[in-house]
Amino acid sequence: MSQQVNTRVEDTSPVVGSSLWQDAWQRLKKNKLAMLGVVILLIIILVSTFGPLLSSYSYDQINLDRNSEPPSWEHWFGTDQLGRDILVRTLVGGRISLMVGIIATAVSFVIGVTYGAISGYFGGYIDELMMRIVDIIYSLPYLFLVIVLLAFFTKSIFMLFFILGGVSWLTMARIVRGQVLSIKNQEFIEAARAVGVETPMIIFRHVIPNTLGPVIVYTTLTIPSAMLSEAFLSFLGLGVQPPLASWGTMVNDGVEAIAVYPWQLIFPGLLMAVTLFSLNFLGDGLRDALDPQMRKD
Amino acid sequence: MHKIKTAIVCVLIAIIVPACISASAYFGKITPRQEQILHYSNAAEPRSLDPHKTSGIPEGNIIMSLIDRLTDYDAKTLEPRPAIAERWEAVDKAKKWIFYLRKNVFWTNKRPVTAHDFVWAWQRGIDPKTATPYAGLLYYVKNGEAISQGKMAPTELGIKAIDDYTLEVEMERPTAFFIKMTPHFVFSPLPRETVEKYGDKWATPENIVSCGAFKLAEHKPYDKVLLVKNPDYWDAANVKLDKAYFYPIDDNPTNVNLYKAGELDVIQSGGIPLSFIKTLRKKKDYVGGAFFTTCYYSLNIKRKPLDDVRVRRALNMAIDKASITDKLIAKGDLPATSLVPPGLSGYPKVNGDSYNTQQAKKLMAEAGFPDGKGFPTITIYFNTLEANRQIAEAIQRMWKETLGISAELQNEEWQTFTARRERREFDIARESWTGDYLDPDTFLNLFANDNPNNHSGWINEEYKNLLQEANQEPDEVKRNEMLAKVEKILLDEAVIIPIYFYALSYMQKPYVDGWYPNLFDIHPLKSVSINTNWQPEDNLSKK
Amino acid sequence: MLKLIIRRLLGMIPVLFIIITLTFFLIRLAPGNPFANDKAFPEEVIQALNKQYGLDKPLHIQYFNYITELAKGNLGPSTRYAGKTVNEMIAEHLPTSLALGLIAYGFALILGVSIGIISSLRQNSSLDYLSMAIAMFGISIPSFVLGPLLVIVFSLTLFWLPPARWGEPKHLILPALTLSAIYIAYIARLTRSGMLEVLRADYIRTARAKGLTESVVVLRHALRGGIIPVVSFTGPALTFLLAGTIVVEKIFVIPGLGRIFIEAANSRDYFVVMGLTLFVSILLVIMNLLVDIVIGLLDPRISYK
Amino acid sequence: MSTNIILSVRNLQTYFYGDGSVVKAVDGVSFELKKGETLGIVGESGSGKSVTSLSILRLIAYPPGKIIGGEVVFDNKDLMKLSESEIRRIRGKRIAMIFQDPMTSLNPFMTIGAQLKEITELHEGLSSSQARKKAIEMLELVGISDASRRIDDYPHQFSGGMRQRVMIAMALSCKPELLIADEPTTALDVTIQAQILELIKGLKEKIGTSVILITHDLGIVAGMTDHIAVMYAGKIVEYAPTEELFSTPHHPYTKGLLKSVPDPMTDQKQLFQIPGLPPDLSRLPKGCPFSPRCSNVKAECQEFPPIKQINANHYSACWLEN
Repeated sequence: MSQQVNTRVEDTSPVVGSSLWQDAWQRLKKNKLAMLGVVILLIIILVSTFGPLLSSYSYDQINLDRNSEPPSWEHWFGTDQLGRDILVRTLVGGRISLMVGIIATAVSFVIGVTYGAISGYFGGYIDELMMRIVDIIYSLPYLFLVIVLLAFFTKSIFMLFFILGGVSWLTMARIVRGQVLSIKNQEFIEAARAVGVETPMIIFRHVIPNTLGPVIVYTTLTIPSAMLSEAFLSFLGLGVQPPLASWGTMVNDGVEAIAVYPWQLIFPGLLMAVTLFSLNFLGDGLRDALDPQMRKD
Repeated sequence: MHKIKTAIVCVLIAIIVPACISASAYFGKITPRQEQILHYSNAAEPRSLDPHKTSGIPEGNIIMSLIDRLTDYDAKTLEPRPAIAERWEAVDKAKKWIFYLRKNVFWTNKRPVTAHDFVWAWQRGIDPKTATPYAGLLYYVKNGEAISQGKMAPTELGIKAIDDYTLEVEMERPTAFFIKMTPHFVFSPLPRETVEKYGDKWATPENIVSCGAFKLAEHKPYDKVLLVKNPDYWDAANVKLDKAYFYPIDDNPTNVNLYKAGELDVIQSGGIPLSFIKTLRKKKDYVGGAFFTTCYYSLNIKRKPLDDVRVRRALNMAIDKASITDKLIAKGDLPATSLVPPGLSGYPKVNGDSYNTQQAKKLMAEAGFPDGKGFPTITIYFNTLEANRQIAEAIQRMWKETLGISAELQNEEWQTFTARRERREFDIARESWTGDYLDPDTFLNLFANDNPNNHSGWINEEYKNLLQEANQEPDEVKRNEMLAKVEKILLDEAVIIPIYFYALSYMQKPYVDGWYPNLFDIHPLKSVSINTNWQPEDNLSKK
Repeated sequence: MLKLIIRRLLGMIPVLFIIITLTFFLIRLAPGNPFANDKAFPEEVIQALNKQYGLDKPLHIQYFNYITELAKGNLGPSTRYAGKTVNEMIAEHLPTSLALGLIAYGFALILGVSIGIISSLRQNSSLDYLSMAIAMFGISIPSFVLGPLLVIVFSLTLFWLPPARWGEPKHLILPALTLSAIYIAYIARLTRSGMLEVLRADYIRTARAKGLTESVVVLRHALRGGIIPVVSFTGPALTFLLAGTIVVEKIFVIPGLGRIFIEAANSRDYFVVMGLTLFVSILLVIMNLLVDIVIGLLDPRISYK
Repeated sequence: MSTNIILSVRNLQTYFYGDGSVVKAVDGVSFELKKGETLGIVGESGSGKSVTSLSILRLIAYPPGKIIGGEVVFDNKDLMKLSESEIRRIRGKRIAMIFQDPMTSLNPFMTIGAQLKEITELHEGLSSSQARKKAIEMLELVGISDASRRIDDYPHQFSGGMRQRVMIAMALSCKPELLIADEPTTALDVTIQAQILELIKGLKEKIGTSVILITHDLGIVAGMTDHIAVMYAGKIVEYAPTEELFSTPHHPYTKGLLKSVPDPMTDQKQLFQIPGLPPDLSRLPKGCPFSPRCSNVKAECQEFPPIKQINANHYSACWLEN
């Protein structure tokens, strides 16, 4: 028993941060739904990365004689209106959508959390100014912002991420700011300040980790909206260019044919939905794992 | 998890079951309305109901029912039929036209419609202050273009009232086909006192004074326009409809849904989603036919390697247009090898290059790009529309397979795209053109060099001169031969790649009578009626 | 409280001014022009039109003129709809958007809060998982998919409701449902997490120890605190419900501000885009202010001094 | 059962489930409380004393907690067998509770008055104005000055001690037969602690209620209680009249606790501390749960010790007694 006492003492000595994450990971592993989400996500990533290599069709192989065919043994997911194999296109589209969802969300996460934390932590005029800037960007007509950017800069994948992330961080910043405002006067922050921890250190080590719960929930909501925004942006000419497709654009195109060729919507839509569900389960699990209040005594 | 699965299965069933459109002969509800009321899907919210403030088809549909012109389109053939003008004659090899007006035509404020109403209206139309989008059609009238450019006063326009009921129009040059233009709404008469009194707001339900078969009863922007029968119309006895609703519906699946539910009687052509066509074509209430539109790719001949006519011809010949029209779009469009669509009586078929992969490869090799080697990547620009994209994707693939060249596709939002086209910042740009009057000139003058709709950068004096010469030829047969030669020049130069001629494609409830497919998709409401006794054929045969 | 309102309203003036300025130049930078047409108008006509709308003057003069007119409350003319002013257009279409938005928000609030409460009371039960799965479904399924799905089921299969159009109460249901789906989902999740937090609070245990019935405990004691995150979300949500209805308005052919905006953007109807942007910004500020006031009423610990 | 016994708890078991493990927070607790008496329940945090008190009124949240066995007889009725509405009629009216943290135990969104009023409106059927009058009365009783004005204030406008007074006023509004005070003073300053304890003591006399006082601080119970039950790892390990427990503790754990109370009379260099930490209730060692920390471990301690009666009122669960 005395051994156990010793290990407990050792437990607290390493950097607080890493033990927070280790703890969280331990708790996450116990969450069956979250782990199911992780497994499904891994499968989807693997299949969309390597699946197309195994298929005898390529994503841009047109066969006008066999357009809009329902699912069959040859084409498991059916064909689109140009007679291309929807299975392969869905898998290839998955690469793009996953990348878009994850990178755009990461951009919004990094900018939004940092911005919101700084704004909330410093408060006063800085907060006022920073939040008014958010209000202003919020109010600008997004459509024109994109059109103008496209007119003046070359279209590229970076541009896509820039535009997608550049908008979604606004809400994130607001959420984080709200959280920070409510925790910044709590004892542990004051304690850190009292012992002379430097401000950036306080923000990144103490403030931000305590806002992660709502941030993660919002993040899981950002991914679907990024994937759908990508479809909107490809309407404006940014985003994937044909013959490539993404889940967003496939769903967008499929809707029109929903009553006639439902498979053109259902398969990419379903894969997207499964991905989003998995991400959501993972997000909920992560939130529970990171939320100190949820910890069992 | 199990419940989620069940939920997903339920949703799938809900999607798939109704998707199997029933095998009946008609699409959706076919019980005839019991009133003479028409519900029409009219594509877009009218920008204005003032004939001088708009250029669109949706507006035209309404304006033409509100205001009678000298002539009106024949519901089937679109030939000009007497309307306010009882008869007319061309004088001096069609340099001058005399119109004799009916004496029993009245404005809704009871004032008679006279030749002066035309004079004032046309002068207003050409006045640069009015900025009439369709002013171009008035350029055929004497001094039209000069007035529009501000070099002359609008009163100088070649139109005058000889007396209250005789109108004389003098043309800039002899123009035999002018009469084919006169049903167009830009040639409407206008009630001067009303327009002057209310200014921009004269064409609203409260203010408008009109003289057509229908009156404007209600206009709720983005919701509906309601027309009701004009009891004082000169030909009121032959007008059967009591009311006509025009709905500004720009969402094609919604059109189909509303039609299926019986809330629409007719969907305008082009209002059906592409994906529905294959299924709907089998229905008896689907209407196809020829349409006066050509879809083509403009080639930027100022850019290498498109400055080489061999390259341009090779690109054209490598496209299997028939497979695009028959397999991809499959709504009855025709593969195009020329600019002017078929269907004009008397105009001979002009043949440009047709699908020929061997010849295409040969030309490409001659131009220095055997098997596409050394050919730069070119970009096809098009405005965002699924059909445009699918066609471009097919063409991209065909060029790759036949010529070994790679083309990139770039869709753009409509304004960005038109701006790019205007600045000629493209290799290849998708275009389509719909004729304004039933004459080859409405297509051929596109490439007379000063036309703002010619984006190719191609300028050819011979072409321009021959076209002008042909247009002054009063003899129809001779003129058509001359025009065919003009078109051949364009096709030999391969300035454009004609892709296909549009087909009409719409739905019309079987109980709607007097609505005929025609090249313009224009349907004078005065000939339309609802057959309240209509029954499906099999019911009839049982009786 | 009054002081707060005045201060906030005054504070929004510079923000609005910056928004106007940025938007003005942003829109003008976009390629295209209000008189671009499928069939290009003759050059003379374009010049005449530009002159008519004052678009022939240098940009800074145009900007100055716009601001001057704005100060008089004049949002300018529409270049697309001859004879229409932006003020008229907003007045014409706002009631529609308002009706749709408020009903959708009503749906979202009632359904979202109920689902959220039930879910939180049965945490980790299958009912909870099912509701949250449905909520997630609502978030994942975009309105342009949900709308047609609802139409297929309720209009074209069951024939209960019209597939589109506007004017009668029966026209409201499907678009409001489509529009509110994502907000139902958001609100359900927010309510659930808010309630879970509150239900863990000591004062809820106190309330139970007093012998209060479960419904009193939940509705009187827990809901007030649990619903605060929902209220914070209301401001942006209502604004987007009013202005962000483009897809739903298109699918259901509803004459609301969303369609006006997208049409104006596509046809570069400069003044309409400006006017609507400005209108929505003001709405956003007012909504946020209202939200702060409501939260202040809900949570006595917050004071505005 | 003698009629002057107001509450009798027998073999109460409350377990918590989660993460695949079971926490036996309360595992076979039995005790009795005589009318008008005060019972102290003492133990380290995590020993199950709060769970015991919550279990009496069935306020354990399920999930994760569940009362899986035992009886709680109050007024000849087993509370565990009552319907939800029957137990609700007892809560607040006949058995009232005061909680540990007055900062969080009052609803921050409702005025003090509203929170006080609802209990008398519910149980005594008072009208709104009667309830308000009663609430002011109660606030005055617990020593809140200017009660008629402060009744409309919100909890955050009160200090901690004041809030605990409000809690007491609320608990005693319906003159309950039994008051369970769960660490009522833990969160308060020492001077306030004494005031609150005095208040409870005084009101107990006045109203004639029986009290269960739960605390980890033996010092507090000394002057307040008639009997003391010492809890460890979900079980009562010693039960005795207060004075006897202080004078002749039997269980090694009780002895440890007593030793760790600072005694101002003796000049202690270092405060005594029971070695080790309270056990993890989901991984209890076999046998006596205190054995890992006990200085007198014997071979028998591998087995679970039976409860031994030392005299009429004194029990202890330790092998040392055998």
